[in-house]
Amino acid sequence: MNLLEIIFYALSVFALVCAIMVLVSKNPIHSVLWLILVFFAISGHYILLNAQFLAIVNIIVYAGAIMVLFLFVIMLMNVKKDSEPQKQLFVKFIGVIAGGSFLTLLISLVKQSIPLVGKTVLLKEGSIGLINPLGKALFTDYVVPFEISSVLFLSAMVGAVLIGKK
Amino acid sequence: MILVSFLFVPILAALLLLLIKDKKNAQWTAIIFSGITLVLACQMLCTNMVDFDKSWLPNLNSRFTLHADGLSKILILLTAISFPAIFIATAKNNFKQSNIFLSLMLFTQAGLMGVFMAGDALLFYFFWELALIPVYFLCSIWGGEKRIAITFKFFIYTFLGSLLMLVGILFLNAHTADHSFSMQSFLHANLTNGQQATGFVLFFIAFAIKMPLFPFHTWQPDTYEQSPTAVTMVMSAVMVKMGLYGILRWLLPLFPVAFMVHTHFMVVLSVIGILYASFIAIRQDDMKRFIAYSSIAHIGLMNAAIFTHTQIAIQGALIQLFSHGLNVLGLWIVADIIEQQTGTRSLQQMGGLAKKQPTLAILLVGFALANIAMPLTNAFVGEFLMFNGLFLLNPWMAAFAGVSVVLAAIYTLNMVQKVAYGEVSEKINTMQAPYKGAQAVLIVLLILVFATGVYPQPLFTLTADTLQQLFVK
Amino acid sequence: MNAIIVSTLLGVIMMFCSWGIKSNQVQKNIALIGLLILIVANVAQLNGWLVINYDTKGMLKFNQFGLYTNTLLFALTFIYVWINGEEISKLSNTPADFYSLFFFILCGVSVLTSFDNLLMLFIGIEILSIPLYILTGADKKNMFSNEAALKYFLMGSFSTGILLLGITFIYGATGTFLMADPVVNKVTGMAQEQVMLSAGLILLFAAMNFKVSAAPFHFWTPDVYDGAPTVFTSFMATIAKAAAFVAFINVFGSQYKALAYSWTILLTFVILATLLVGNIIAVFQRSVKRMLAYSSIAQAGFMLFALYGKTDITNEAILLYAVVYSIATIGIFAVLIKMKENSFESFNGLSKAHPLLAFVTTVFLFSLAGIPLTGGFFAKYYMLSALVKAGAGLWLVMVAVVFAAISIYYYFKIVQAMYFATGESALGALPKNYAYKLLALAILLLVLGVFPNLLLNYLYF
Amino acid sequence: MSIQYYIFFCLTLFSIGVVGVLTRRNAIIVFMCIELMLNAVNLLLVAFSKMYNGMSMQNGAVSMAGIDAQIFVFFIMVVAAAEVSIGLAIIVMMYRNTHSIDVNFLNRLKN
Amino acid sequence: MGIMKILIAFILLWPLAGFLFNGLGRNYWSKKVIAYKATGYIVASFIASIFAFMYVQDHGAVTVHYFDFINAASIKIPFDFKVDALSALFLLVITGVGSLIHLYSSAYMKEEAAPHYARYFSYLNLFIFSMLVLVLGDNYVVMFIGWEGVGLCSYLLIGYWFTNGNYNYAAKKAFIMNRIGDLGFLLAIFWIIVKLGSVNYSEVLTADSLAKLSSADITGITLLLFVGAMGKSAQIPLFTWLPDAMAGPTPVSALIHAATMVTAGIYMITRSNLLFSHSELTQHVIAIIGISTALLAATIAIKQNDIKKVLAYSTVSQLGYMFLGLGVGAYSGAVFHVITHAFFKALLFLGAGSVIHAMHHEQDIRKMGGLKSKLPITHITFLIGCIAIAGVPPFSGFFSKDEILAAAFAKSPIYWVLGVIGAAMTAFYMFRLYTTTFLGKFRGTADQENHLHESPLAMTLPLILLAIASALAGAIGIPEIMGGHHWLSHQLIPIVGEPIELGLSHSLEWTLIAVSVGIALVALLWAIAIYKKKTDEAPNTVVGNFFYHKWRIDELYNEAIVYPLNRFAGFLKNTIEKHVIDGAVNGAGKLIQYSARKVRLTQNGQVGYYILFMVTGIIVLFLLWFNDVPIFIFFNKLTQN
Repeated sequence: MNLLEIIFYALSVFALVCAIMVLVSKNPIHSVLWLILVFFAISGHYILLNAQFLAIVNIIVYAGAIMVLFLFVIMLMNVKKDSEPQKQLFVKFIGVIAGGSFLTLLISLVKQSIPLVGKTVLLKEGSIGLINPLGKALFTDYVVPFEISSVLFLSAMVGAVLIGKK
Repeated sequence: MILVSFLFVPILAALLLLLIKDKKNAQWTAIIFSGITLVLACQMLCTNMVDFDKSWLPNLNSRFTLHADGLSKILILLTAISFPAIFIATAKNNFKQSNIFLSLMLFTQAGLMGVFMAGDALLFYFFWELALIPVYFLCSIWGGEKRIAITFKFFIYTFLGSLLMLVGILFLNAHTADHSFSMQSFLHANLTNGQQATGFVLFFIAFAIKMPLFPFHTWQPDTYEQSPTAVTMVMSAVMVKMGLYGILRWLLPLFPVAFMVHTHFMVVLSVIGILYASFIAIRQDDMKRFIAYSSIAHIGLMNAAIFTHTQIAIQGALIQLFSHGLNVLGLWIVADIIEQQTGTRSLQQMGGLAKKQPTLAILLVGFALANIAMPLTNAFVGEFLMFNGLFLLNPWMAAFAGVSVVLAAIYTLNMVQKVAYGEVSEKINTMQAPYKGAQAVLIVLLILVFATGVYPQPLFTLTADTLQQLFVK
Repeated sequence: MNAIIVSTLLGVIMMFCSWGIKSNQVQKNIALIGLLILIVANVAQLNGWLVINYDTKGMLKFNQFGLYTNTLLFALTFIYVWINGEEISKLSNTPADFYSLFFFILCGVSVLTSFDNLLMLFIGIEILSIPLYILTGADKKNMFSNEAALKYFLMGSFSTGILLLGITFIYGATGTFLMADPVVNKVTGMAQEQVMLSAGLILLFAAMNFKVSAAPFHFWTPDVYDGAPTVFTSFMATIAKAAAFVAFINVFGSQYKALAYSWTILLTFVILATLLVGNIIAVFQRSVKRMLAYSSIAQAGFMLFALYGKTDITNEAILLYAVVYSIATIGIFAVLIKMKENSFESFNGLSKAHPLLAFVTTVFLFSLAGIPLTGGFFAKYYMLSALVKAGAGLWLVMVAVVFAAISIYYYFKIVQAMYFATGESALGALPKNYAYKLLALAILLLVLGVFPNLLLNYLYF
Repeated sequence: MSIQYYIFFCLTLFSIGVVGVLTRRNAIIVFMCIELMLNAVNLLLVAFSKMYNGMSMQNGAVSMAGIDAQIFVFFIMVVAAAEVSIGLAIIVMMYRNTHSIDVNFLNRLKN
Repeated sequence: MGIMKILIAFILLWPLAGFLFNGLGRNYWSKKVIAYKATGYIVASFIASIFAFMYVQDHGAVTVHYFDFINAASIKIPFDFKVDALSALFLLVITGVGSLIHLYSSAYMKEEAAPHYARYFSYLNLFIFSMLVLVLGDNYVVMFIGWEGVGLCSYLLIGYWFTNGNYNYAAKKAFIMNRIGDLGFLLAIFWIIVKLGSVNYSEVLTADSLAKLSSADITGITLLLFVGAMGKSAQIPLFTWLPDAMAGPTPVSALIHAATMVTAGIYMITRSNLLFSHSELTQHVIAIIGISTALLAATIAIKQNDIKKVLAYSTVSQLGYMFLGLGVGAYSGAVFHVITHAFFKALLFLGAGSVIHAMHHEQDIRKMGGLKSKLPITHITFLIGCIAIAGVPPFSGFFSKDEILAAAFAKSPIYWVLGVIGAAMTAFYMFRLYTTTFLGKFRGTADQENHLHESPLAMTLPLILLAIASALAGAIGIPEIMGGHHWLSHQLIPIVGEPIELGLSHSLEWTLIAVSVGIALVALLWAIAIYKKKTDEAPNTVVGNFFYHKWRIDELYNEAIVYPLNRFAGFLKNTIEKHVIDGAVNGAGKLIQYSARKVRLTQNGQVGYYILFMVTGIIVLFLLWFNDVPIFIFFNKLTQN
């Protein structure tokens, strides 16, 4: 087991634990904070995969902008930790069972998949995750979706205005 | 071209009627236009060139094909006779918005005509539904107390049947060489026995519900009871013939193997149905329901006859299609006159019609005789041939079905006794002389009943070509 | 391409209209003119004229079918706005915002009819969905509208997650997002080699089923259709849904073969569940709006037949169905909007209060029920025919027609209320010419009911 | 590093998100769990991208294979951002009307 | 040929014209015109019949063709009529007796209002027409047309007084029982068509066709034909309608239910004798049923007190005799009895009518008595009728009855013994009737006594003519041992062949005659002796009661057939139809409603559940996709076809 693998496992375990903490925290603010930690862990993974651009975007956009937005909203609403009535145990149990079986199913499928056997992920190497090639690709091959996604923002903007104003 | 006019004239009249608000004018319009149809129908009997073909849906390979052979002609004639007769006979009935009523009736006529002429399966299905939908509105708007629920049941029931037929049409279409809907390519579709059975069942259910054949018949008495009588007349005189027509025109030629396989089963089913309906008719107190069950029994016999697949029986069924229409129409008109004047349909409350209104009673007895197939009435000719065919298939079957001859006498005479004989009842005592138009129609019908009963040969000549087609193969 | 560009531009123009132009009527007219321009632009592309001739690098691919679908959907939007303009204005001081959202949605529609890359599918679906979330919640003071918006949003996002997981799996199996480069060819051989791809396709299938509200992913539909302002329900149930269907067909029309045999089983399951849920629950409903929501699920079940197998009439079938269903639905919702309440009773005696409106409503309902002489018949007919030609078992067709017969039950409840029931109809004030506009729609349906070719011939010119 | 481990990890993360959606009643937390799911997908995409990149690198020259997945991730983030803005707007709007963000509070529309 | 075509058309169309004129003009013409017309038409028909009879005497049988009734699908049924010795005889009897009865009716029905009077005569004319079609038809279908036609007329005439519910019931009963028989006839016709392809007598009743039929066929056809005859001619078990048919006006009973219609069965079997002779089984069945009916009816007749009922049971009994004759092969004897019976039974009925007329519609013989002096002509003619039916030589009944009895003895002495017992009972009850009615003291009310009067000429004239015929008609069939040469059986040779040689010695025959006549005379005198002094009160012995209540056969039929069928029909209507068949249809609707209520619960309004269902849905999709899930195999099978 080399260092990279140790880092992979460490980050993974950390991410999973944090993710579970998101679920179990009673206080929404704590959930947000745990989620930010998950994002950091995932960014760590990106760095491990040498996807530097995504790692930074993830931190800036997700952990920075989006999660802050969440925090603001939660604080705006002043939602206390007991304001959320707990679901019944039974419902939780069913939820866990459903999620669990979903997971089991997909994992068993992946295990069956012969083409994946022996395929490895290139760690730390490769240049595709760097800003330069990504930028090039984005503004040559992917310029159409890039432009079209602007429509998405426009509509989100109009929508936010529509809904937000009194 | 004359065939197109059978669609065109009623539809034109129907549209015209939407604009005519005045009741009298509306009635005259309906009578005149349906009279024109009748004249055209008579003219058609004398002409031979009666095909029409035009492109319709090229994507689907469906063409607007109309075709009339003896079978079609005899039913077109029946339709053409029925409508003016109904319009005249029910002219005195009170309907709100009578122009809409008549308009819908004429749409129904167009649909019926179309069904009897269509040479293309998709077109056939179209007309099949066109004949149904106006009836739905007619019954639901102008019907009796429980009309909405009853008519709805009738509509869904028959609609389900016709949808299954649509599946059958699709199925056949997929198996034709040129993926078309024309009768000819359907006839040349090479079907395995299993496929024939599938198609057979799909088509048959639609026809059986329409006829209606036991045990698919429960919509019928209720609907007849609740519908305005003019509509009931259309339904029982003409519409039920759609099912039998379908069997003769589509089922028999398209699925000969499946047809032969099912012969005995269908005959037994029909015979059970005949006896069943006859027994129930004995116990009916409601005049309309009575005629309904009696009609189920008669239709069952025709179905049995067709399924014997003997020339004699099918010939009998062919002319019985016409005869039964006239007879039942006559019975309905009499029933309607009584109901309109007395406000009751319960046989218990009637009696003494022969004393109060002898002419009407005589007419009633006349049609009752036709109903029990007295010799020299038209029904005898048909039933004689049909029973003969049944006997040819299986003597026991004829014997069992023959019991219905006795049962028919029982229930019909029961009815006649309760309505016409005995002391004059309170309700009957209020009766006036029937409206002259209705009476005239009844007399004409009765003359037709006896004329074709004594000399049925023209009807045989008319349907000879169909019979030949069915048995030449 | 023209449509995407023009619709975006028009969306932006409409955005600014809300500042400059205060009159609702003028805003509506601008939107209508914009739609005409959009249609013209799109038809121009159909005839080979492009605003910008740009190589999309395999992102979009424009074909006859997609462009013709665009035209029809734009035309439907035109009809929709033409009829419902006043009603839209009632929901906000600045209806132009809604119009701009419509144009953005139409941009998404154009993407969905012509995408050739799973990325574009994703973006297209999002462009379609996000404005819909907003439209659902447009009636801000209304709790039902809020609830519907939140539900729609949460479930929509969840389905986006599923969609993305599916796309990821497909990528994992094939290494490409391209549709033009059939992913199927990359993975061949044993079923086990296709596990990854199949799993991805199943997830994608589930997500697309969500978008077209097929069971068991239909749960959002009744609540959202019910809660959303009725005008927007009308839009969601017609144009948005039709676009989602076209996207669905674009994905699975060519790709499903990776699932091979089991594809039919999955589809059969979904179709049966959809028909069952839609038709059966609709029978129970007391509210017309909610009934129409379930009926929309049921209709989706019918439209899914187009996926059964790609034959030459599949395209015709889906187009005819989408158009006819949309016209009828726009019509019936347009009538419903003018009712003071949504119950069946509010239709009581409409035939006396307003015979013309009752007649057109009848035509719409007949069309939805698939009764001959209305376009709905041929729509259903084509679907069943596509099913038979794709070699499906006849039993499935029979089940479908049985459900079609059940659907009569709930559609005709309105007909019965209008014509046979006594009582005062809860009809509100009607704008001038409103009934005649609807009559035009009804006549359109009747014409399509006899000559569906008028619509379909253009697929092949 | 075997791709399977990445898949397992990401699926687990995804499923935790799913479980969160299923078990929590706070609309914001549900929404956060959906974000968690998207992040899991993102990581998986990047992993696949690096897998294909690695596969083509083995054949020799510097390859851009797999870059499309990273672009895709970028778009997912973009869309997620747009979605968050709308989602939070809706939640806020709803909170203004009901003073609750409990998803189960919202069950007037049913049957 | 040509002249016969016109003549036969005349015979047929006169009554039909009478029917139409009287029926349509019932509101316009006076009673006189109606009566003249109706009677005149039948007389015209009678005259034409005489010409036809003479023509046949000279030229033999004639067949005329008018047009094809049915000519389709390989069967051809023409409207052909045939006059031969048999039908010519029947023609004369029908039109002859018919004319007299029309004449009689014109007076008897005088009290009726003009429209009803016209109705009565139009029915009567229609009956004559139908009966003529029956006997003239040259094939079984035309016979069947007449066959059903007479049934219809019988129905209409029995129910002539339609306001009376019981009369209607009797009419309906008559029609339905006839219909049961007709069904047998119809099936026989089908059998003939199926086997021989034709229904014309000239093609069916030939040696060639016999060769084509197996013995089972012949037995089947003849038995079914006999079922038809049973219904029409009131044999066990279908005889109960005939006594009830007395509800009609008395002349109707005379014409239809005594002289003509009820003998149609005998005519039909005689016509088809070629077939019947070839089935031993059928012949035995006919003979046994015939003699049983004769005895059964006779026992009942002994205890009846209604004048018409007695005559009705007597008719049934005499018909039984005729069938006995047919069963033992004495076709000409049967026909002979038909003719003589037509005369004397018509006479008796008309006489009874005259009595009833005088008694103001009193029919109970216990309230009569001593009418001898008040109604002299009626009395004499009635007495002649009684003697004739009792078989006292040289009246007509003696000859015809004797011929049957002789043939019966030749077949089996048991038949003869039973026949003689029947003859004795006949003599007994007829003279019981005669004595109670005409002899002794008048037992009615004073009012009735004051109004007693002899009937008008229009009524007595037919009585006198019929009495003469009853007395002398035996002349047409005097057997050879009495020095006659039996004109009738010679007439019938073309139809029934040479008379069968009975193989009885002359002395034996004379002995038989002597015994039977002797027993009849004893019974006759005994009856006079008993009933001269007293009348029959309500019977007090078990057997008497049993006979008085007509063997309780009506009750038996009601209990065993009518009620169960009625209950069965009710069961079908109220249970099967309502709950099973309609229940299934409505149940389908209810099932949908029910499942709607249940399925909608999945839509519970909570996002968490919705997403849970979605996840489950995805899992299900995956499971379906796994090949080894059972549901997969299920769907697999479903989709394969």
